[in-house]
Amino acid sequence: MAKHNTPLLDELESGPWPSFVSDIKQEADVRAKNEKGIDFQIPSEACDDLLGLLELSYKDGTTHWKHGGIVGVFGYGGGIIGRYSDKPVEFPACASFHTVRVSQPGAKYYTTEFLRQLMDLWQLRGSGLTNMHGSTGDIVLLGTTTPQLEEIFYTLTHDMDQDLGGSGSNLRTPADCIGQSRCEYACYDTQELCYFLTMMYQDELHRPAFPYKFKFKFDGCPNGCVASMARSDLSFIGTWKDQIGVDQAEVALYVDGTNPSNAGAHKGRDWGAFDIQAEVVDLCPTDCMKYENGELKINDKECTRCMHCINVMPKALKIGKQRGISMLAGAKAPIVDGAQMGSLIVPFLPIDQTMNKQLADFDSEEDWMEYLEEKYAAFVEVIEAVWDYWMEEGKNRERLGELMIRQGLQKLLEKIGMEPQAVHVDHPRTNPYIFWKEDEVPGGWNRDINEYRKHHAR
Amino acid sequence: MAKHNTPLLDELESGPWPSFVSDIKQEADVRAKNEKGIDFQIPSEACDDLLGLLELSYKDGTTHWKHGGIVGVFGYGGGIIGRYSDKPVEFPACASFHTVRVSQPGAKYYTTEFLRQLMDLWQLRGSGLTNMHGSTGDIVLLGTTTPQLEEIFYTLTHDMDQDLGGSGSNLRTPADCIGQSRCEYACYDTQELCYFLTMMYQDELHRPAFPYKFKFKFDGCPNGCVASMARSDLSFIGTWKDQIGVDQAEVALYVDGTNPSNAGAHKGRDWGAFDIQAEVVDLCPTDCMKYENGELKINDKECTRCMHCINVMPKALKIGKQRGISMLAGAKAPIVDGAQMGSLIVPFLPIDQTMNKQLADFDSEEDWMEYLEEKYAAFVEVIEAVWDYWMEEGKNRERLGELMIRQGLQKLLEKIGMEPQAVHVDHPRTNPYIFWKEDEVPGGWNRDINEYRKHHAR
Amino acid sequence: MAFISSGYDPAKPMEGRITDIGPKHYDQFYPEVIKKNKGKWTHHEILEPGILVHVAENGDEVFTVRCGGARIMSATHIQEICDIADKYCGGNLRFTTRNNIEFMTDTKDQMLALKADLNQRKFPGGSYKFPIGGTGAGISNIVHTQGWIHCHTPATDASGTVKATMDTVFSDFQDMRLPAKLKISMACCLNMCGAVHCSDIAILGYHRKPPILDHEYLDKVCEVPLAVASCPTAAIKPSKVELPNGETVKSVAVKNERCMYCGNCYTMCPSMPLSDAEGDGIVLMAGGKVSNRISAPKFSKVVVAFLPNETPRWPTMTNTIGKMIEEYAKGARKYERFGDWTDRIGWERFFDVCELDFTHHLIDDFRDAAYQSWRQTTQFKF
Amino acid sequence: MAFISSGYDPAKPMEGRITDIGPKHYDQFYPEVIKKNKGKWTHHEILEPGILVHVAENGDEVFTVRCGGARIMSATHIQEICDIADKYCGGNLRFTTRNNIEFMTDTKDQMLALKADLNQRKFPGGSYKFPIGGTGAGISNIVHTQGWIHCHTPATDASGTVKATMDTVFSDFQDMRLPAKLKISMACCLNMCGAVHCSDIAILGYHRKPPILDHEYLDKVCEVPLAVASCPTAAIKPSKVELPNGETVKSVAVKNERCMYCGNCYTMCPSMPLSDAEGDGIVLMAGGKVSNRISAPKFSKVVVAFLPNETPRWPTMTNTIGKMIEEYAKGARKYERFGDWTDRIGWERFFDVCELDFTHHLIDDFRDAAYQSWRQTTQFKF
Ligand code: SRM
Ligand code: SRM
Ligand code: SRM
Ligand code: SRM
Ligand code: SF4
Ligand code: SF4
Ligand code: SF4
Ligand code: SF4
Ligand code: SF4
Ligand code: SF4
Ligand code: SF4
Ligand code: SF4
Repeated sequence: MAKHNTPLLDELESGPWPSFVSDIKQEADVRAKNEKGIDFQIPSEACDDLLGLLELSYKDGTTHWKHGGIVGVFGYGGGIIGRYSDKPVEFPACASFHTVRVSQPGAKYYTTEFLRQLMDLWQLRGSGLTNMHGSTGDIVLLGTTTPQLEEIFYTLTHDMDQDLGGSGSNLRTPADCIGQSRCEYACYDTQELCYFLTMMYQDELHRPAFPYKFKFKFDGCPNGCVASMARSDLSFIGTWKDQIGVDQAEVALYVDGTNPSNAGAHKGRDWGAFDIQAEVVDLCPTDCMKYENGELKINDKECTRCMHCINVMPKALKIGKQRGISMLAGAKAPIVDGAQMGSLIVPFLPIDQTMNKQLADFDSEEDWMEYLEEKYAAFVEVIEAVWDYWMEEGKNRERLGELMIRQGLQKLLEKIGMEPQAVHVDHPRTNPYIFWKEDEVPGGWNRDINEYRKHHAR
Repeated sequence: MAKHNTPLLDELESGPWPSFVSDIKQEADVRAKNEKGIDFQIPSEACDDLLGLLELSYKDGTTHWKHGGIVGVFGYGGGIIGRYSDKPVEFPACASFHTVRVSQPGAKYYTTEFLRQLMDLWQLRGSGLTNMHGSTGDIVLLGTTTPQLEEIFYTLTHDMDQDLGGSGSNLRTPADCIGQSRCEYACYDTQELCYFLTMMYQDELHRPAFPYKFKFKFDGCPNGCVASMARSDLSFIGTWKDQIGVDQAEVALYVDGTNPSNAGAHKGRDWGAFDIQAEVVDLCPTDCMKYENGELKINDKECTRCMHCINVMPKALKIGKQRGISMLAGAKAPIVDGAQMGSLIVPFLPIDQTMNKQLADFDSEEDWMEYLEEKYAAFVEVIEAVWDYWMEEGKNRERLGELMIRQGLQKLLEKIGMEPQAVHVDHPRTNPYIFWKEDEVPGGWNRDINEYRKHHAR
Repeated sequence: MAFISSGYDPAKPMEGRITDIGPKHYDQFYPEVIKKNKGKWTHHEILEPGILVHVAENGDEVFTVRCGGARIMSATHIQEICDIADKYCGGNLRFTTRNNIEFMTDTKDQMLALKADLNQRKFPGGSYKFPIGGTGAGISNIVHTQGWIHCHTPATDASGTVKATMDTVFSDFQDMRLPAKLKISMACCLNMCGAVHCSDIAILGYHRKPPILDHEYLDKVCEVPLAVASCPTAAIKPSKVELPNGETVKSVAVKNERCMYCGNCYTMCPSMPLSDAEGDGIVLMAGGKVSNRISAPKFSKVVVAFLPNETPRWPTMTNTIGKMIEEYAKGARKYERFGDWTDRIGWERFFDVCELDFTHHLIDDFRDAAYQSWRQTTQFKF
Repeated sequence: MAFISSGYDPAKPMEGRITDIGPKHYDQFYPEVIKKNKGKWTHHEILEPGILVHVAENGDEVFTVRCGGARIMSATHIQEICDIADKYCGGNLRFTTRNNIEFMTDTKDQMLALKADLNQRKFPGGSYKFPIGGTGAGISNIVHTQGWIHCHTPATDASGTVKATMDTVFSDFQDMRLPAKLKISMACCLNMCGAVHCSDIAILGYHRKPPILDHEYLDKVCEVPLAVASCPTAAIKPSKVELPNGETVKSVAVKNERCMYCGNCYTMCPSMPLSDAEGDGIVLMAGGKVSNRISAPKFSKVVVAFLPNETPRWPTMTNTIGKMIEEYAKGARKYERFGDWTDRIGWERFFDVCELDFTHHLIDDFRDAAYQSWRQTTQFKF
C-alpha cells in the first residue's frame, strides 16, 4: 500500500508512454519490501514521500522545493545540487534531497556491470531515483542527504574509478554525439576530443574559477545531434574542406527507388517516387548541384556542407576527406539577456588525419594524453585564449555569449588571434557605428582646439 | 574671370554627368554680368564666394560651415535653415547663407510659369542656387541673408500663393510618388491624400509641438518609388485585398515574346527568350502561381502583393480592385539608435472606391477638404492617435520609431486601437519575456508573504 | 538504519582522496562491433520506426533498437535494462542525447528477439516500459528538466507535462509519417535547462506574477546589491521597509510593471519567491531547430502566451500541440522542418491553420533587437 | 544695392500676413494628358533608356523623357529647363523622387525632337546638361545631401562624390543591362539625410575622431546636460576644466574609446566639432533596397569601412563602386537586386569576387541587436 494517496499522479500511469509515476512507485515498493535487505542510508520512504510531495504540487500548483543550500564534497565546487523541501514535517523522508551529478561516459555507452554497481550504490545511499540523463549530459542521482555525499564520492572514486560532473561557475561536464563510433557522418572522433578535454580540464570542472558556468559540446557533423550550437559556450562541429564524395552508381539506385531516400527516415508515408531534382538539387541551399544525364554534379566550392544531400543519399554521397572542426561560441539559454545560438569564431581547424592512435596503442593514459595534446594543440590554444579573455573581462554571472554581445565579436576574435573574415558574419553591419582604434587613424585623437580654430572661426 | 581660383573644383567640370561646378559658375557669371539688371538683394558675388569656400574645403578636407543660428520667419518654427560660414572675412558674400525650404507641389509637377516666378524671386533675393529637390522633397533655395527671409516669405505667400516647407521638430513636408497621375500600379490617389494631409496639418508643419521631426510619405504601391518605408515616420503604401486581374491573352503575348518583359526594363541585355516559369512563377515569393496549359493561375489567398509578377507583365496582370492602404510606422535614419524601416501597424485601411470627386467638382477648396475629411477619416484617426501617444510619451529628440522600440510595438497598437495580429510581426517573439498586465492575471500581483509562507516554509 | 562507511574518514578528508579522475574511458564501454568498426561505418538504414542498421566497410552490421525512456528512472528500472542488455546485447547499451535507450546487437535475429521482448514489458498502470520508436521523420523523446520533482523555480511540472504530451504524440513516436524530424523540448522555468529555445515545439513553464518580498528575512539571507543587479529589466531597487513590528529593515522594492517574472532575482535571493497557482502555467513555443541542414539553426517562437496548469494531464496544452503537429503534417513539404514550414507559409497563416489566437503578448518588446521581429514589409497574407 | 521691399512691413509683421496655405494644388500643375487620364493608365513601356510611354484606357499616350539633374541647380539652369518645357511640353514638367527632370509630351514626334534637342545641350566644361536615362534595369541619379556646400557636420562632400560617381557609372545611366534597378545614395554624415541606409550602393561621409572640446566656450554656448544626453554610447560626462588662464569652467569630458564619432553631440553643441582632414572620409555600404518586390526591404551593409577623401574625384571610391557593379552585373540573375544577389551567394563570396578586404570594422558591435548579424550556423563557403 502506498504511503500517500496520489489520485492526480495516478492518472499519469495510464497511456502508452513509460510512466515515471509507475516507476517511482516501483522503487517505493522495492524499498518497502526490501527483498535484497539493503540497509538504506537515507529514509526508506524517500520515494513515497517524494510522490506525496509531488501530489501536493499537482494539487496546489506550486513547487515545494526551496533554494539549494551550499552542500558538496570537500575540495570540489560543483557536482552536487543541494535541495530541501518546504514541507519537511509532512514529508520527512525527502526533506533533504540533494542530487549528485556523475560525469557520464562518452556518447553514454555503458556496460551493465558499471550501471549495476552504480545502482547498488544509489539504492544504498540515495533514493534509488535517477535522471538518465540530465540535460547537460550527466548521470543525475536524484535525492540523498548531506552525510551521504562524501561516502558516495568515496565509493565512486575508489571503487568505480568514476568522478563527479559539473555544476556552479565551472566547466560543466562536456557531452558528445555518438559520432564515429556508429555514425558515418562524423568528421572527427567526438568521443576522443570530448574525453581529452574533459580530462585536460578536470580542475576547471571541479573548482569554480569562472565568472559563471561554461559548457563544451561536440557534434561530429552539422546535423548537430548533441545540439551543441544551442547549448554550449563552445561548440565543436565537424566539417570538411574538400569535396563531397559521389558514387554515381549508388545515385542511380536512389533515382530508381532501390535505395530508400534519407536512409528510410520517411518510410511512414507514401511521398511518391523519389525525385532527385526536387528532393536534392532544388533543396540545396546554395544551389550548387546539378543532375544531368543521370549524373549528379556538385560545385563543391559553393557548397556550405549543410548535410542535406548526404542525409538524403547516404549510400551515394560521403563527407569530404580533408576534415576538421568549426568552433562556435556563446550559445546559452535566455537568462538574462536573451537566448543565443553559437556564433562562428573559428571557421575551420583541421584535424590531422594521420594521427589515429588509440589509447590501446599506448603504455599509459598519460602517454596517450600527451599525444592528444599535440593532436589537439590548436584547440587548446583557442579554448584557453577564450577563457583568459572571459575571466579577465566577464562580469559575475556573465556568460561568454553575453560578454561577446557587450564587447563585440571582434574583441573575442582579437583575443584568440583570429583574423576577422566575412564568414564570421551572416552579413556585415547595417549601422555605420564603427569604433576605430586610435592607432588606426592618422594623426591620433588628441587635437588642439586652438589649431582647429585657426581654420574655423567660432 | 572667376573671382577665385578653383583648380580642384574645375576637375569636376569634365565627364558626362551634369557638372554642378559648371552650373554654379554659370550663375556666378550671370550675376557678374547681370544682363537683366537685377538689384541683387544679397551680395552679387555669392556664387563666386561659395565656389571659393568650397574649393577651400576640397583643399583642406573639412567643412567651413558653422552651426545654424536660429533664424526664421515670424510665427513659424520651421522652413528656414540658418547657416553661417567660418570664413566670413575671406568669403564675405556667402558669410551668411541660409536656406529656404519651399513646400513642393504633389509629385513635383510644375508649370514653367511657377518656376520662372520662383527663380526671379530667388535671383533677386538669394544666391540663385537651389536644390531641386531636398531629400525630404522640398524645393530648397540655397543661400540668402536674414533680412531677406520675411521678404521672400511675403512674396511667396502674397504673390505666389505658396508656403514654406518644414524643418525643426515639426511635421515635415509630406511627399508622394507620381501615383495614379501616370502610373498604372497606383492603388490610391497619392497626390490627393498627400495634399489633403499637408493642408490638414499646416499648423503641425509650421509650429514645433512635437518631440522631434515627423515625416509622412505616400507610395501608391509596394514598389515604393518615394521610399516611404525607409524615410517616413508614417508611410502610406497602396495595396489591395482581392485578386490580381489576369488577362490570359496578354499573358500569351509575353510568353511568345511579343510583349517585352518588365515593360522593357531589361532591354539593355539579351537575357534570352522570356521564360514565364523561371521569371515569374519561380520568383513569386509565396509560390502561389502556376503556369499550366498556357494558363497562368494565381492563388490570391496566398499572394502577398509583392508586385513582382505585375511588374514583369504589366499588360497582362493588374492590381486588384478592392484597394486601400497599408500604414507603416517608425522609419528613420540611424541617429541615434540605429536606422529603422517602417513597421506595419495598420495592415489595410480600405479607400472608398466610390468617392472619386475632384477639387473641380466643388465650389471651394474648403468644401473639397470637408469631403476628403470624410473620405480619409479613418486615416486621420490613426495619425492623431499616433501623435497623441508620441507627444505624451516621446522624450525630447526621440523619433516615433525609437519610442516604439523603447515601449514596444504593442503599445502603439493599443494606442491606435488596433488589435494585434500575426501580420504585425515577421515572426512571434523568440524570447518568452512577456509582460502581462496585472488585470490579465487572476488574483492580481499583490500577494501576502504570510499567506505564502503558510504553504512554503522558509 | 546503521551508518555504513564507504571507507571515507571524515576526520581525515584528504587521506587517500582521489579527485579529478573524470568519467570512465569510453573504450571500456563500447560494444565489440562498435569498437571494431569505429570510424568505418559506410551507411545506415532505418528498417522500421526505432530500428536502425549501420553497415561498416567490412560488411559488419550493428542493429540498434531505440526505446523511449521516461528519464526519471529508478534503479530497479535500470537493473531491468541491464538484464535485457545482458541477455541480448553482450552487456552493453547506451543512451541517446534525448534520453532514449539504445540496445545494440550485431545480428538481425537477436534484434528481432529483443524487439519482441521489449514490446511485451509494461508497467502495472499499462504504460510501456520500453516503447520502440523515435527515429527518422517522427517524434522522439522530449528533452526536459526537473519541474516540481526537484527544482525551486519551476512554474509547472516537467515529468507530468512530458508524459501527457508523449502519450498524445505516441503514434508519431512509433511512426515516420512527418515531413521531417520533430523535436519537442520542455523546460519548467525561464532558465530553460531544457534548452527549449530552439525546438520544433517547446513547452515552457512561466510565472506571471512579480516576486513576493519577504522583507523580514530578505537582508538576512540575501545580498541586496546582488538581488538588485540580477534583474534584467532594472525593476528592483534597494529600499527601506518598516515591518509590522515597527522595525525598519533594509530590503528591496520591485516595480511590478517592469517585471517579466524571469525569476532571476529569486535565484539570487530566496526571499523573493514567484510561484503562484493562478499566475503559473505554460508557454508554448514553436519553429526552432538546431541542425544546420538546409537552413541555419533557428530560435523557437512563442505561439501561445499562456495556458494554465491543468494537472494532471494538461489537456489544453496537449490538444494544442496535437493540432500544430497535424497541421504541420498536412502542410509541410518532405524534409521541411516545422520552422521552415511556418517561415514559408508566413506566421499569419500558421496562426490561421492552427486556429491559435495571436495576442499582444506574442509581439517582441524585449530590448532593441525586438524591432527586428516586427513586420517591415507590405508583404503579408490576408 | 538698394533694399527692395516685397510689401512686408517689419513694424507690423502681422498685417496682411498670410500663413498656412501649403503648397500649390497639384491640379494646377498637371500637363493636360495627365489631368485627363489620371487613374486610367493601363500600362507602360520603356522604349529606350530614359524614354517611357504610358498608355491610357482610351489609347492616349504620354511620352516621358527623363534627364539627369545635378540637383544643385542654378536659376539660370532652371530657366533653361523652362524654355525646353515651353517649347516641347506645353509648359509643364516634373521632377522625380531621385531629382531627375521629366519632360512629358503626348506625341512621339515631339518626343523625338525633344530628345535630339536635349542631347546637344552641354555645359562649357563638356558635361551634358540633360543626359537622358535613368530608367529600368540601370542606374538612376544619386539621392544625396549637402556636403561641404552647405552643412556643418559633413565628413565629405556630397555634390563632388556624386558627380565623380555618376561620371563613372554613366554608361549604366544610359543603359539597361543590369539584372535589376541599382539605386545609389549618398549622405555626408551619419544623420543620413540621403537615407542611404537602404540603397543598393551607398556612399556615406564618416568621421573617425572624437570631438574636440572647446572648453572655454562650451558652457556658454551649449547646455551641458543636453550634450551629455545626446551621446548614444554614453561617452560624454560633465566635467570641470581648468583653462590655461587658471579659470575653472564647467565643460564636458569625452571617453574617446567609447566614441563612434556620430556627431550627435556636435549637433547639440557647437563647441564639440569633429571634422578633421585625416579623420574624415567615406564609408561604402551595399545591398539595401526599399521596394517590396520579391523580397522585403533591406538595410544596406557596410562593405568598406573607410576611404580617405581623395578630392576632387575620389578615384578609389569610384573604382570600388565600379568593381561592385561589374561583379553584380556578371553574377546576379535577372530581376535580382544587389542585396538579393549578395544574400544568395553569401557575403564571404561577395568580398571575394569584389576583391574587398573584410576587416574587424565590418562586424556589428552596436548594442544587443548586433548579435543577430553574426554567423550562427556552420554553413559558410571557403
Ligand atoms: C542517437 C542520436 C545521437 C546521439 O548521440 O545520441 C542521433 C542519431 C542520428 N541522427 Fe541525429 N541523433 C540524435 C539527436 C539529434 C538532435 C538533437 C536533439 O534531438 O536534441 C538533432 C538536432 C535537432 C534539431 O535540429 O532540432 C539531430 C539532427 C539530425 C539530423 C538533421 C535533421 C533535420 O532534418 O534537420 C539528421 C539527418 C537526418 O535525419 O537525415 C540526423 C541523423 C542522425 C543519424 C541518421 C546519424 C547516423 O547516420 O547514424 C542517426 C539516426 C537518426 C534517427 O534517429 O533518425 N540527426 N539528431 C540522437 C538521438 C536522439 C533521440 O533519441 O531521439
Ligand atoms: C538538472 C538540470 C535539468 C535537468 O533536469 O536535466 C538543470 C537544473 C538546474 N539548472 Fe540548469 N540544469 C540542467 C541543464 C541546463 C541546460 C542544458 C545544457 O546544459 O545543455 C541549460 C541551458 C544551456 C545553458 O547553459 O544556457 C541550463 C540553464 C540554466 C540556467 C540559465 C543559464 C543562462 O545563462 O541562461 C540556470 C540559472 C542559473 O544558472 O542560475 C540554470 C540553473 C539550474 C538550477 C541549478 C537552478 C538553481 O539555481 O538551483 C537547477 C537545479 C535543479 C535541480 O534541483 O536539480 N540552468 N541548465 C540540467 C543539468 C543536469 C546535468 O548536469 O546533466
Ligand atoms: C518616376 C518615379 C516615381 C516618382 O514619383 O518620381 C518612378 C517611376 C516608376 N517606377 Fe519606381 N520610380 C521612382 C523611384 C523609385 C524608387 C525610389 C528611389 O529610387 O529612391 C524605388 C525604390 C528603390 C528601391 O527599392 O531601392 C522604385 C522602385 C520601383 C520598382 C521596384 C524595383 C525592384 O526591382 O525592386 C518598380 C517595378 C519595376 O521596376 O518593374 C518601379 C516601377 C516604376 C514605374 C515602371 C511605374 C510606372 O508604371 O510608371 C515607373 C518607371 C520606372 C523606371 O524608371 O524604370 N519602381 N522606384 C521615380 C523615379 C526616380 C528616378 O528618377 O530614378
Ligand atoms: C536639406 C536636407 C538634405 C538635402 O541636401 O536634401 C537635410 C539637411 C539637414 N538635415 Fe536632414 N536633411 C534632409 C532630409 C533628411 C532625410 C530624408 C528624408 O526626409 O526623406 C533624413 C532621413 C530620414 C529621417 O528623417 O530619419 C534626414 C535625417 C536627418 C537627421 C537624423 C534624424 C534621425 O532621427 O535619425 C538629422 C539630425 C538632426 O535632426 O539633428 C538631420 C539634420 C539635418 C540638418 C538640419 C543638420 C543640422 O542639424 O543643421 C541639415 C541641414 C543642412 C543644410 O545646411 O541645409 N537630418 N534628413 C534634406 C531636407 C530637404 C528638404 O526639406 O527636402
Ligand atoms: S552530429 Fe553528425 S556525426 Fe554526430 S551523430 Fe549526428 S549525424 Fe552523426
Ligand atoms: S551539403 Fe548542402 S550545400 Fe552542400 S551540396 Fe549538399 S545540399 Fe548543397
Ligand atoms: S510606388 Fe507604385 S504607384 Fe507609385 S509610382 Fe511607383 S510603381 Fe507607381
Ligand atoms: S504579386 Fe508577388 S506574391 Fe503575388 S502572385 Fe505576384 S509574384 Fe506572387
Ligand atoms: S528549467 Fe528552471 S525550474 Fe526547471 S530545472 Fe531548470 S532551473 Fe529548475
Ligand atoms: S522576476 Fe525577473 S524581471 Fe521580475 S523583478 Fe525578478 S529579476 Fe526582475
Ligand atoms: S547628411 Fe549630415 S552633413 Fe549631410 S546634409 Fe544631412 S546633416 Fe548635413
Ligand atoms: S560623436 Fe557621438 S559617440 Fe562621440 S561623443 Fe559625440 S555623441 Fe558621443
